[in-house]
Amino acid sequence: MISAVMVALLVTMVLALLRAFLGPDRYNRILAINMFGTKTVLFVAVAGFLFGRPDFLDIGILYALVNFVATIAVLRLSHYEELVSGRSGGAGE
Amino acid sequence: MTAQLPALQVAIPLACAPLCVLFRVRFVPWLLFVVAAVGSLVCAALLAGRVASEGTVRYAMGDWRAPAGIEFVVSAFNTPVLLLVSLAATVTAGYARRSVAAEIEPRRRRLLYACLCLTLAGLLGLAVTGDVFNAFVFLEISSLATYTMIAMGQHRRALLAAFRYVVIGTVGAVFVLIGIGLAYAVTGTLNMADLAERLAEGHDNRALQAAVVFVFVGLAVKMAVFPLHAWLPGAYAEAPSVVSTFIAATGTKVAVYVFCRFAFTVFGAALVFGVLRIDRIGLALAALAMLVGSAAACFQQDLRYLLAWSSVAQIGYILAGVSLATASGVSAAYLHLINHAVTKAALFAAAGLLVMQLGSVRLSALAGLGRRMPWTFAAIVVAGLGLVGVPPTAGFVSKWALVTALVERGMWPVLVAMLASSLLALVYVGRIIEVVWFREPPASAELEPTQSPATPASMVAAIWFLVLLTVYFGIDPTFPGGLADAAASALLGSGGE
Amino acid sequence: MIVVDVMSGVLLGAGALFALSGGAGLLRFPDFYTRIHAAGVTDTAGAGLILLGLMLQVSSWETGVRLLIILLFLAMTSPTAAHVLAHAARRDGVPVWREGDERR
Amino acid sequence: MMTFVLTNVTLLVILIATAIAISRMRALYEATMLGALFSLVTASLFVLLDAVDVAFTEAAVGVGISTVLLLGVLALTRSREAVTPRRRHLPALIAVLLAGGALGYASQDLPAFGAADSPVFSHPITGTYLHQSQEDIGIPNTVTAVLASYRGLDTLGELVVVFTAGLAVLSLVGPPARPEETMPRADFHLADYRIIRIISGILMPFILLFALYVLFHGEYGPGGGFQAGVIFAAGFVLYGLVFGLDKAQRVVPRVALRILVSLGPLVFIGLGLATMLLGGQFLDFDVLDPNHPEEGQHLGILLVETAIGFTVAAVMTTVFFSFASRGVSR
Repeated sequence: MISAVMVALLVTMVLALLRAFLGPDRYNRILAINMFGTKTVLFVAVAGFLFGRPDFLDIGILYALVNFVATIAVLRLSHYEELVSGRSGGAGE
Repeated sequence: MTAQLPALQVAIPLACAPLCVLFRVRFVPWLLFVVAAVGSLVCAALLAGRVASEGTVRYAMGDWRAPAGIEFVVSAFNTPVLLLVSLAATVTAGYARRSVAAEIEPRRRRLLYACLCLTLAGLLGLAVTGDVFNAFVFLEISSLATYTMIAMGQHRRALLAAFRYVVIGTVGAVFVLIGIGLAYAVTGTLNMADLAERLAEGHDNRALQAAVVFVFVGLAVKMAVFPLHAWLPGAYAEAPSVVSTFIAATGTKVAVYVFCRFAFTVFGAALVFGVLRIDRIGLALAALAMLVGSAAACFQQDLRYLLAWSSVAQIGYILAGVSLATASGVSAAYLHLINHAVTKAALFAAAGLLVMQLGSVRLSALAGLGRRMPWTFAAIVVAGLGLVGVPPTAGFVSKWALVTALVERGMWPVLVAMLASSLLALVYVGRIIEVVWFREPPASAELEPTQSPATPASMVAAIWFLVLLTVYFGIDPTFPGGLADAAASALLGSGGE
Repeated sequence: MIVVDVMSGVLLGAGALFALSGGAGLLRFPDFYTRIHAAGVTDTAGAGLILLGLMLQVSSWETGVRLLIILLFLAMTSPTAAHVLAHAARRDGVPVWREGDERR
Repeated sequence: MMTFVLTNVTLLVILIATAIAISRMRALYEATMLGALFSLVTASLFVLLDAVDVAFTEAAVGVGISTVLLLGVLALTRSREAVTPRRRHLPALIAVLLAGGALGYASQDLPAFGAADSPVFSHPITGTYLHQSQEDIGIPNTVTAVLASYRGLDTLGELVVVFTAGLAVLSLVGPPARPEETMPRADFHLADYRIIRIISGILMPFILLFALYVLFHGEYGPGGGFQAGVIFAAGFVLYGLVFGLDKAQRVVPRVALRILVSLGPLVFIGLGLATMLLGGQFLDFDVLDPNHPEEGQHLGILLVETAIGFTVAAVMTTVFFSFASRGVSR
């Protein structure tokens, strides 16, 4: 069962990645990357179980934390930049 | 306490750096740099004495025996480098007080002194360490501090030069790291002596060959060998005068030493020069560097850019000596390394003094100033003749040694390039002399004598100390010559260490 | 013990399904707001179920505590991030999709 | 085994796809975010390689602090990459191909992945690190033993590198502005959002607690000074982002930062000099407790990790505050 969960997580990661590549705007990317991050947390937790290394879970905690800080930082700082250069949001590729 | 000297050599300047940042009193950071420089000079001198009497000195960091821990090795091949770097730092320290006060805004001064201490510590550590990864760490420290100092230059161009150096230098450092990683994968050790033992055979291992190439390409960036020299002119010319004086004397020179150390005592001459034929590439690049560097120097309009391009050529001379891989060649390279460091430091220091008094060292701005500032320009002329290699300057001695070494191996094309480059050097030094002594000062830009600030005695003393050292080494080359010969035989003689 | 294993298996399976549906929704939904719905709701549920499923199988309390911390962490940060994201997008004027609009 | 291979291959494909996407992207915010994603995947690969400490560092540094700092830089500059002239592509391409070719050439003779008879495994120091360290130093996490004691000098060097980087930012961007110099921005105040303010308030103590745990648990599990310092900094950065720079500076005053930045290297070097005065070699922690060398090692490692943690946290926070106050003051 745990292997199945792992596969499901990997597939979800790929799906999120596709959204991150496709965009089309900044918010979609942030959303996709945030989701990718949560999936990585789960992935590490599951991997720790699958390979019998529970100390991986410390890394899981760290990911969860850092992912949140990074998301807030993107939101906050990307907004600054918009003010400086005066462009409207969501400049995609 | 003498047993602790190798560690103190690096620990003193390293400890001074954070202290510089901590203290806000005006002269304390400078004083700390003086302490760092003089302290390391004392350590270097004592170590040189010990090496001369007892042979190689080893120091186990943390008391962990060599392959497990990091060891410092002081031997005949690195005492000249230690002496050179700490001497350059000491002279720079004397020069720095007035120069920094004139060029750097107060807020940044203690940061500059901290970076000087860090660069000093990094270069000394690079010279003294016996561990390849530790060498990388010290390379990073010195490079990072150097980038920072260059960015403190007076013009905005300094930022661009520093940025350029950061990008190129980081790629070089990464190459060194990749090479070290590959060598580790092949041997399982990072200790230089242990590596040499394990690399004595198996020269057809492709990972090992790639390791050699990566390390040397990375070091070539740090040495500013010809096609990878693009960072050097801007970095030397735009940096604050103290910084260009110090790094022109030490930066590339220590990189050359590390190159020798890797080539002869880690990978082994048999692999580097026998199997991979790095010597041919080295000689070809050296010849190109001599020609391109000197030719480019002839076309520069700014004294400091001229000097920087001449450094590119001089690195060519040193590389040629190393690439010969003979005792006389390596000895000549070491000798030229020492002599050129002293000469170029004197020139950059003099240029810094001019910048301080005139605001610019464009050749057009220097026209006809020879009679107004006879001492400064006399120093430039004597040191400039040292660059050309006119007797009785030190440049002549080392170039002669190099010529002898080249003739020994019959490397005529390189010899021709070297002579051509020396002629070009005569052209660019002649150009300075012509502008300064024989051209009329432009009427419009005439400075009133009262306008230029008084000449600080400490700076002049530092410049003339270096100039006189150049002349002294030219007349009596026994001291640097002895060091260079001992270094060459230590590198080539006892294979492993 | 079998009961616990079965429960854990069910929780893990459900969590995997939630995660997958969240991924599919993120890719297939027509605009940003619907996607944030897919991601936010299924993400939290998927993570929670998977972590609960794992927690039923733990052998030592240390592992259990760590899983609990991760669970609490995600339960707090994930909705917050989604909320702030939606709010910022709204302020920035990212348009809302209506029936019949083009997909974005 | 099947799952293991499948997982690795999938992650590798994701990694390559991300790298290509980053290199093709001109919008730099998006590129930075994908860079964070790249780090996440790399860290996951490190986890699968069982290099837990490396994964920890990669996650803390690559995903957390470097993303935040890059974003801070982008807020000060333009966020769209200029078009590189075509003539510059060719030399770059040649250089990349040469380097890649050399690596490919080298990989033919590298020992097989995980081979038990590879030089790294058969070299005696690997045995020393893995077994002898339990007697010499006696801490379960060998990585920490190597990092803080066997190769303590390298760690000192790396700490000095971090310190130098801090100096570089201070000299280029200037110190963080004083609280009274910053003007609060009227617009996007996250602090106005009750939810994020409360959540961040709840999280802050846990983040700092977790950082302390990582700092002092480094002898037993993954972690140590560098990672803990970065987590501390992430906490302060989060605080600054949500509550504004002025409030954050009240929590971590400029003076404290300035002292902490230099304190780490000083303590580390001072420790080395102290061991010399006690009659040992530089950084020989045995002499700290002559009767129980193992205890001395523990003490030394703890001091070293703490020194690292404080300085890394101070440098990262200073760097971020400097960037941020460039955007706010003026």
